[in-house]
Amino acid sequence: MLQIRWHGRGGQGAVTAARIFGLAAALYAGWHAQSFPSFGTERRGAPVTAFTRLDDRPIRDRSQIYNPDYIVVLDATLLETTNVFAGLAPGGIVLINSSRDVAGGRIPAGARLHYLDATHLAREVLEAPIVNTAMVGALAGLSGLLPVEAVTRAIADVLPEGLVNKNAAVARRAYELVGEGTGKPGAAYHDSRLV
Amino acid sequence: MLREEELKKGPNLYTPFLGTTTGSWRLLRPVLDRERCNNCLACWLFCPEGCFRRGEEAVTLNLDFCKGCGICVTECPRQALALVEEGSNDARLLER
Amino acid sequence: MRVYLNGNEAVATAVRLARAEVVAAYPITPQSTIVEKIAEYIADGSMAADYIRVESEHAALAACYGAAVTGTRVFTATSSQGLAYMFEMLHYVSGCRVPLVMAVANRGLAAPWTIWADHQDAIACRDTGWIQLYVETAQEALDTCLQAYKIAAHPEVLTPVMVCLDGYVLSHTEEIVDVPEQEAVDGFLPPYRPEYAVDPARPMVFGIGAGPELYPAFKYYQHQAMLRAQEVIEDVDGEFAALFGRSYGGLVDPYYCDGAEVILVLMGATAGTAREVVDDLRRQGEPVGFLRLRSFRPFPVAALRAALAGTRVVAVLDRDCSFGYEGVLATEVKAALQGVPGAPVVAGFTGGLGGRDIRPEDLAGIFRHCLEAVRHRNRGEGLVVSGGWQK
Amino acid sequence: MVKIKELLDNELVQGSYACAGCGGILAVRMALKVLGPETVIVTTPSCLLGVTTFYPQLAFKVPCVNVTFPSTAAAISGVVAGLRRRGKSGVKVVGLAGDGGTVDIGLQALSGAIERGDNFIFICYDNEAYMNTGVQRSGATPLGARTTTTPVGRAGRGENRPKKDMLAIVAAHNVPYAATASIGYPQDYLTKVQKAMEIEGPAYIQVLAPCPPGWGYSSHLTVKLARLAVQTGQWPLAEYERGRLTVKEVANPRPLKEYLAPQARFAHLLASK
Repeated sequence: MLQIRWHGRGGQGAVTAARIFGLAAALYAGWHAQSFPSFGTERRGAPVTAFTRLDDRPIRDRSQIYNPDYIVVLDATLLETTNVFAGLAPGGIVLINSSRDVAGGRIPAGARLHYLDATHLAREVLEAPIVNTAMVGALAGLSGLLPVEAVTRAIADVLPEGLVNKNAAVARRAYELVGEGTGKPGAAYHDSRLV
Repeated sequence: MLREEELKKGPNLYTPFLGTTTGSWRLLRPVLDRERCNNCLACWLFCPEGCFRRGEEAVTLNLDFCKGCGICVTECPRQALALVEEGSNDARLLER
Repeated sequence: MRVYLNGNEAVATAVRLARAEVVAAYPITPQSTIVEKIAEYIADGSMAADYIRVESEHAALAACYGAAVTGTRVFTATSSQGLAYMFEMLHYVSGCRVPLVMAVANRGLAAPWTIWADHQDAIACRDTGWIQLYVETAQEALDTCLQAYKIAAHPEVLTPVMVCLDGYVLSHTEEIVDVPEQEAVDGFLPPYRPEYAVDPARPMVFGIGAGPELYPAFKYYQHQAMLRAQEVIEDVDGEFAALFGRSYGGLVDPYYCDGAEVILVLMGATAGTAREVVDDLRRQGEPVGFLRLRSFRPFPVAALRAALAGTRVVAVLDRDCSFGYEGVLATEVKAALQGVPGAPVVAGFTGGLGGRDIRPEDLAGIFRHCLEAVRHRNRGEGLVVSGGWQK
Repeated sequence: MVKIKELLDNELVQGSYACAGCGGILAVRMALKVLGPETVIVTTPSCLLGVTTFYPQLAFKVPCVNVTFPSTAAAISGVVAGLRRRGKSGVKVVGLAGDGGTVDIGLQALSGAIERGDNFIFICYDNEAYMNTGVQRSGATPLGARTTTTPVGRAGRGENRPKKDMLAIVAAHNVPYAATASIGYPQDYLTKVQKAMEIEGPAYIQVLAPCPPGWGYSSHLTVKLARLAVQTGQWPLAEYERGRLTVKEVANPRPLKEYLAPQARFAHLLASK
């Protein structure tokens, strides 16, 4: 089983990201999937977590996720207040939306850390700093868990019609930037400013 | 008593269903002097039990549900109604 | 059609497919997204229903009752404090034998304030005369809502049904759900046409008063109907399986109970976690099994006895407590096994209160604790199994 | 204006177990003569429910939906919606509740139903206390009245708060129609019922319905007291329509004593010290 934890702030779309990823995996990539928000009320601006589970057999475990294999951070300022790395499984992967190295020495030993300047990417493509779909695309590419078509189709299922095209585009860009499912860094990895 | 089929469907029953006529509660009974009645319908209107029927020239009175409250007597503007003791042989009964 | 839905969306989908005609509900976490979704369906024209925006849960159930007696299929949903607020109406609706369906996104009761899952809310309504079915997955939530309409309106049942799904753990968790075709649902669930309804041409009183000479008779037949519902729940589940290929065992849902020396009994979504744990322990050669209680009312005494009679220890995990005694389910399982020759020992565990996570290791711990007791007994002492509380 | 002579002669409620001289059942009987047989009644535990729908004495000749005490208006919303879905929107839905079931425990539901704008009539038969349970005070009990929970003694002088202004509360919902009435003025009362029937949306009527045992007077005086309440200025006949409140003027008010004197609940107010 693979477990993903998404960190964001209320209103940034972490819960939607968890859902898009799970839906893409379950409907378009042959996985069994489960996704859920951190249980509770979501207040705008407050730290929020959401979760996705993938497996190649039906997922029956209903307990919370304590040791994620992947951690995705939509808002780097969360690193100042939250231990976003908590419980990361050995050899786990962390993807942070940032244009610079904000983790410093906090990353657990053995973990792999990646950055994507999704805010910049989102401003370019969406003309708004909404990063959740970019981060979904990036995780798909980085992990090699999903083909990009699964992500774009899931975006079409989940988001309102008017938002689909641009979000699919930003997810695709992010997917390409992180290396197209090779698991190896793409060109614009560390500092992903698009020119 | 209700049948099993009725009981099985819950406490929802066709109405009206009257197990008794409440006229048996009455201690006093109204008597109507048809000569005095001008069919103004005050008694018909104000009787809580609907004991009066409208007639051509005067109301008629059915005591099945009459509880003897006396409102009709109080409200009759022509003193065409009076209360007598139930079962008495009050003279007013004879006048009728 | 395979769709990715959470438990609440699955319930709303079922209500749309059931062609509910009147919905009255009041917002409460974690139920609210059920009725939000229904409101959306009505707004976008995919569901032809009246949504009554009531001012309280008490009013929600009163409005549903009013609509139901006119002969319409109705729906409401609530949680926790809202269910508690409905308490008076719960009795009224079941007493009037109104076959309405309500989803309960189970949540603990204040104080202290909580919005997270446990079963205290619905368990506290045990004696309100409602059928209570607890589901394990979003798929089952959808399927059980459809089944519930059929069970409730069965002429020998005429009893309202609560479909209980764990707050958040099911209500807000997304997974694949196979949404049946409308046509197939119409075939399973024909339009609601009760034997009688509000009609000035044939006036009736709904909810007459009854004195001591009559009241017990109505209650007797209400009780009989609830007992009869056991068979109907099983039949409807069977009929559903024949049409849709999915069955939930009707009243109880045993998992590797044959030959088990320790069987865990619980209700709701924790069942999935329990199955994982049983698989694990079985792989390790441990004689453990699991039984999910699907129908809490009517309480399936015969089915429980059949599934549990041969085992040594029954561990019951309650997400509720009858303060001053023990978990309600534990008491009820004990009572069900009373008088059975060689009946297993019942050990009550209370956990998962107010949303406390029940992890696989928690359930494995219960199994190991009980297995240990069984082995201890084998050293020649009487079998005693203590319960526990997840603090 | 309704014509008394043209009212329905048939009785749509008859044979109830109401006390002799009950003002409540009279209020309901009168109203049904205007409402007619295409009516559904929604009512709650109250004297009315107890005396008209308790087996084996079911007195209504129209459908009656009983519900819990706080819920009259909520059940009304359900009945209205259900009838609409069944294509029976011509049927009038009429809530009947006493003052307790209206101004106290039923207030929240009534507020909700009025605010939703459902098409119904709500008739509060106001006998100014909880008569069904033994004459306890309600929010509609008038100042000074003796009830079993506002007794008169060395330290108690009966109800110490004025009657709740329910008409103003209902009017504040911007209701299409609201009125007070008295069974002592049937022409006025029934014309108001007629108006309430014709208006689309919620309509509220609070009708004074004296109670012989609760108020402590002889049963033949029910209508007379309902009239004296108006004539002494104790019960204004008011109407709230299209945002305007009108109150029928009492030309030559009668002395208050005429209203109070026959009623045991006010006896302590008149007793000489």
